Amino acid sequence: MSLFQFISDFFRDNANWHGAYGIPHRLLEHVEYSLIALGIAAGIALPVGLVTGHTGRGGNALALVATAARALPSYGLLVLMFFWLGLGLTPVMIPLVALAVPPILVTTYEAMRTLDPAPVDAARGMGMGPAAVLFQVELPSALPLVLSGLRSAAIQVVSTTAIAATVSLGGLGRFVVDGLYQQNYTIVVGGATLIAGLALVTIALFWLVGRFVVSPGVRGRR
Amino acid sequence: MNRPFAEWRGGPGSHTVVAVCPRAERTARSAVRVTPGRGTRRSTRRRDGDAQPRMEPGGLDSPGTGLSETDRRQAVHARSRGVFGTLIQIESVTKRYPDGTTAVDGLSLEIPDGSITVLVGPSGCGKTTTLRMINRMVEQTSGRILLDGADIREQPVSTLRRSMGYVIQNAGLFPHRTIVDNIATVPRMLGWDRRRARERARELMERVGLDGALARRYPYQLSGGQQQRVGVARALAADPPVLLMDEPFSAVDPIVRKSLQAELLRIQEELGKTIVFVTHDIDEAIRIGDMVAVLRTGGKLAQFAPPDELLSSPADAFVEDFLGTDRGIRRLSFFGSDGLELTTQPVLPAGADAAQAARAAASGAPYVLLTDAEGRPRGWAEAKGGPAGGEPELLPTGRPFVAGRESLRDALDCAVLSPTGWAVAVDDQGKVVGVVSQEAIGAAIRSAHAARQDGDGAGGADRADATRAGAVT
Amino acid sequence: MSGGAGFFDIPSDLQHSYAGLIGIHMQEAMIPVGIGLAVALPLGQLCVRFRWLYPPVLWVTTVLYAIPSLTFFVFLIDYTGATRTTVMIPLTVYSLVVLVPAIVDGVRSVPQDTLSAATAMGLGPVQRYLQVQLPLAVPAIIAGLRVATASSISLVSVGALIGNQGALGNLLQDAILYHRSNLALNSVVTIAVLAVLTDIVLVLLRMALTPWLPRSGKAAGRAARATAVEPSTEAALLEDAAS
Amino acid sequence: MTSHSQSSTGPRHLRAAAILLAATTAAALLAGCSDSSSSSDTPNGSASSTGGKSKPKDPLAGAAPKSGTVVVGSNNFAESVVLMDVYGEALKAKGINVQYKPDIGTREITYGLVKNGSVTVLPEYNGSLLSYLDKTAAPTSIEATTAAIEAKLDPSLTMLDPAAAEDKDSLTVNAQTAAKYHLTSQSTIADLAKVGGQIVVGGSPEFQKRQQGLPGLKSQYGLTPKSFKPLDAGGPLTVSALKDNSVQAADVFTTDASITREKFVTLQDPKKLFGFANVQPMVSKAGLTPDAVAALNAVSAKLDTQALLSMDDQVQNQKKDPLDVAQAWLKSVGLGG
Repeated sequence: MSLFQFISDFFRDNANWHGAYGIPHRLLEHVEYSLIALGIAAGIALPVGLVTGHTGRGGNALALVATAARALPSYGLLVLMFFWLGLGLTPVMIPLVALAVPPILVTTYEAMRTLDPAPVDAARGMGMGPAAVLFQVELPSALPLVLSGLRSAAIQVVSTTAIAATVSLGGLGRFVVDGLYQQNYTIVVGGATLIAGLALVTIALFWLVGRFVVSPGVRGRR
Repeated sequence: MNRPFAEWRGGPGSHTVVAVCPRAERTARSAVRVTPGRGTRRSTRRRDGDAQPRMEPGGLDSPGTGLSETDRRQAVHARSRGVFGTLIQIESVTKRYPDGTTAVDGLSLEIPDGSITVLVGPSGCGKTTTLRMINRMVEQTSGRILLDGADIREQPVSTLRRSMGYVIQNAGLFPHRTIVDNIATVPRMLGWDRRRARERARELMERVGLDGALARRYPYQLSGGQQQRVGVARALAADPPVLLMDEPFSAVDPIVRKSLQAELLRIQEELGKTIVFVTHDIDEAIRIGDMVAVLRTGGKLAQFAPPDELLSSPADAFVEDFLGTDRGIRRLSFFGSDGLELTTQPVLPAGADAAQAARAAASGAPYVLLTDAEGRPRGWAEAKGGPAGGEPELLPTGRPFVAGRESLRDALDCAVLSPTGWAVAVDDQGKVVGVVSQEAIGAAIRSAHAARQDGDGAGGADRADATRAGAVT
Repeated sequence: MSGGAGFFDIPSDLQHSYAGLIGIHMQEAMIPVGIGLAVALPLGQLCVRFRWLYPPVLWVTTVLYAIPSLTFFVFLIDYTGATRTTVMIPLTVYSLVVLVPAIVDGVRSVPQDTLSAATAMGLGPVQRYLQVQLPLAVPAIIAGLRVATASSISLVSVGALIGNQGALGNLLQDAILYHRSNLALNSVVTIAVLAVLTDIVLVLLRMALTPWLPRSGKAAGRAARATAVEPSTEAALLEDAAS
Repeated sequence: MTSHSQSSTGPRHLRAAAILLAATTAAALLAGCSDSSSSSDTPNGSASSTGGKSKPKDPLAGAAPKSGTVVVGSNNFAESVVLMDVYGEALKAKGINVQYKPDIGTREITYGLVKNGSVTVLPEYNGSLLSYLDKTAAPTSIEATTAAIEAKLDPSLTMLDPAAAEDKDSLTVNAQTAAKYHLTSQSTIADLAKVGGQIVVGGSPEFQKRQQGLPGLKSQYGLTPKSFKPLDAGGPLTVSALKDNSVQAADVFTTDASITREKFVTLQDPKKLFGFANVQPMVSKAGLTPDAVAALNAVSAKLDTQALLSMDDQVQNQKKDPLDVAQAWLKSVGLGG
């Protein structure tokens, strides 16, 4: 298969493994951008989702936000942000965060909404304060869904971070964009393979995290 | 927990001859105790007094039941709470929601210490709201609630709630915590170290009849009934004086519910908590309540009385309707079978000689009850046939009743189900102590009603009951 | 022609008017969704019929969905060249993986009692599927369609990176080429508006197809919120919505 | 691709393959239908071995055009599009059937497309093209350049007459850098090479690999920059990066209006790394009639650097449509339709 040939050429080329343009460095850049975007998005969406889900208010507004955010093309937003903000990390972060916020927000909200009210009631009746109820009862039960929202966001961010390369940043997208410019299909396919691989690693990572942080009592029920 | 319904009060292995029907005894007590007024406050003493006769002969407290131990514990417990114990006073409390609906309307209740008070009524009667106002899950619009004479709003809400166990319909177990950690929640919140809290949790699992092997399981791995037991254990974990139970058993099937109710009564016997119990099931209310408050839609109190009184003299048509049609029969549960005149004449023990057989046949009863070597009933034989030698054709005896420990209702039930119309009375070992005819039971019912009427001067409804009960007979 | 280019003046090198670009864009976005639906319906029914099939299918869809569109495009260039087909194949796959869980959950959420009643009335398996299961699964299917169309419409623009196959996305290339930020704004806004309009059409379609359901409400909101997530999460959300 | 990458597990692999197969088949069918509706989409007719430098088959190469039409293409920068329009409109004015294929991409891509016949005419820049074909060539005149190109060009291709208009790649530094290292319009790339270790150079991603890029800068001037930042082909990314000093020097087209606007300094290129850069159409021999060749040469005869600058200015600064600009210029020189 020629596609395989390209991929193995890419990974066998020693030059691709060294220096600032090498795979390890690009991979680190990619992970870094993705983590920043995911961190910002989680920082925004988790509290908002928890609060709105907790109070049950703003569900329809969230639905609108989700639809609207889904409708925004990330690449287009990136180009637009480049025009408005120039080069740098910010114009890349805006579309990535816009991409990552809705899944986290929506799943967190839903996770909180679909919680069994009984344990919460019981916890309050035992004299737990609001913070204790949130962190000791609601969050542990909501965790599987919240994590799946985070995973959803992480996968999309990891995939989409590739577009950072179109505005001169690094990351694995660099291979794809450079390869397209240089008419070097080997690099293009190699980079694309790495991105897909990273996305799959992300799935695996979240699965692992789930194994460790989600109580078997909650996991077993699902 | 698998013991039959009526057993927990007496405990297994009791051989007492003083056949005290706990139900009747209990009811009689409540009748006295609950007479509205300040006198009810003294009720704590009743507990201590109660313990006495049971401990004396050591009969009921045969080894293994642990009753003497628990009673001592309970006595200590009572003392630690002061002489008068906890009492919840609800004083003209109203709860109105912003949308204008009134959930509770000017409700006043005195919830006696150390007993089970049941709030019962149709949906929308404000029973749950009332309960939730006691631990301030809901804040009343007006009126006040006193705990031990002090307004509950005087202490921090978390302190208040931690002093009250709270059990709800679906148990509300924390799905992410193991059973033992669920139970240990409040002790941990109170700052107990993990080991002590877990030890306490395991102790409580045993108390509520849960296999210790379940300790490391998660809630989803338990049946509904088991979950509910965990819920009760969790509420009891920090040994709170008050237990609030919001329809705790309504989500489980009738058989499990019955065993949970029995378990609750057994635990209550041991611990003597002040329990406020909400249900929509009047049968449950009557079965477990020392006092029953019937609420009507709109959050108004319809009647507050011991179950016996509720059955005998419903305050109005609403309560009467709510109680249903067979309250006469049901009320019989509150009459002990100890007053029944048992006869041993038609009983023919195994290996009896011809003379005995002849005497039994001549007793006037149409049938003779044959027993085996251990004295257990074998079956009824026709008195007229009377052949001492050959084996006669036997009619089944049906379920016998335990004389003294079971109620007149059980005795009547046995008689009605018996093909001969005679009920067989046995002792706790299943040994026949005598037989009694439907007529004799009917007479006993009538005299019990009369005695009760003399005792508390209850209204004329009693007679109607007696008549109805007689008709069944 | 005036000198300065207006907001809707499309550079001549794109060789289409604004309306033309919209047409191409919708074509590139919706054909994959249509094919996705056509494949997902029988596949979903198979997953309902053979329960063991669903977990692995869900797993595959999650993995497929994790593959970045750019990767997908780039890999396909090897087979289909830098053409519109290359853009539409990944979009078809994405639609498929979004729709399968939606359909499975939708059909599964039809109460067993309803199915038993249908069987008792003498409906055969096919009739039962067409007359009972499918109509009752419409809300879930439409929820899936909403996810699929929204993502499809948005992703077409990435096609601009591989040989100008991005329809409205090509405006982004031209924005860079001619230093015309208005073109980028036009592209983003138009794509977003198209996605929202399509979404509204689908909601209206759901209302028309399911007159027995409340006009708005929890389920609808939940379905809308489910549009922001990947398939297995979507499945989890829909499952919750059904329960 | 899923079917390959997951071939380890049986059933899942099969299912994924089935999904993909179904999708592929269906999409291909529909794509076939949609072809007729769009002129820019061409069927994948020829699978000839083209383009790639050592690959038997290059997937990034395009496909052949419909017969009877002249396909005029352009690279992915604004001036190339204007030139495409200029040459294309001139052909149209002669009644020749023209199809445009704009913004195709970099030379690496467009060369392959002209070679395999899917593009007939492509406005090229002679020096840049030569450098792409022959890294070592250093011609000293326009004629020599054309000759050198023809020597290396694929036999199916030829160059038409070069225009006077010139637009070179250049190494241009921003104002800060010029001030810091005292660089003026008289300075050479060699002057910058002295401080090369502190300089970040920007350019289109292919600048990193092609002779008229980092390799040439190193071999001709000994310039090894601190790092390279991939931008675009003299577009807004490049201008922004120079402006905000995230690169100190970049590949900018000499006709770019931003050079004067932003006070950038273009460095002298005495070794002619960027060589001659006269506009010169590269054409596929088989695709053109003598009439068409004459029409294209007529355009080249009129096209000078001033005209090019003017047209660039209209497109990039005045935001006019390149087609309008091209038509207006053709009319002004009497070649319009």
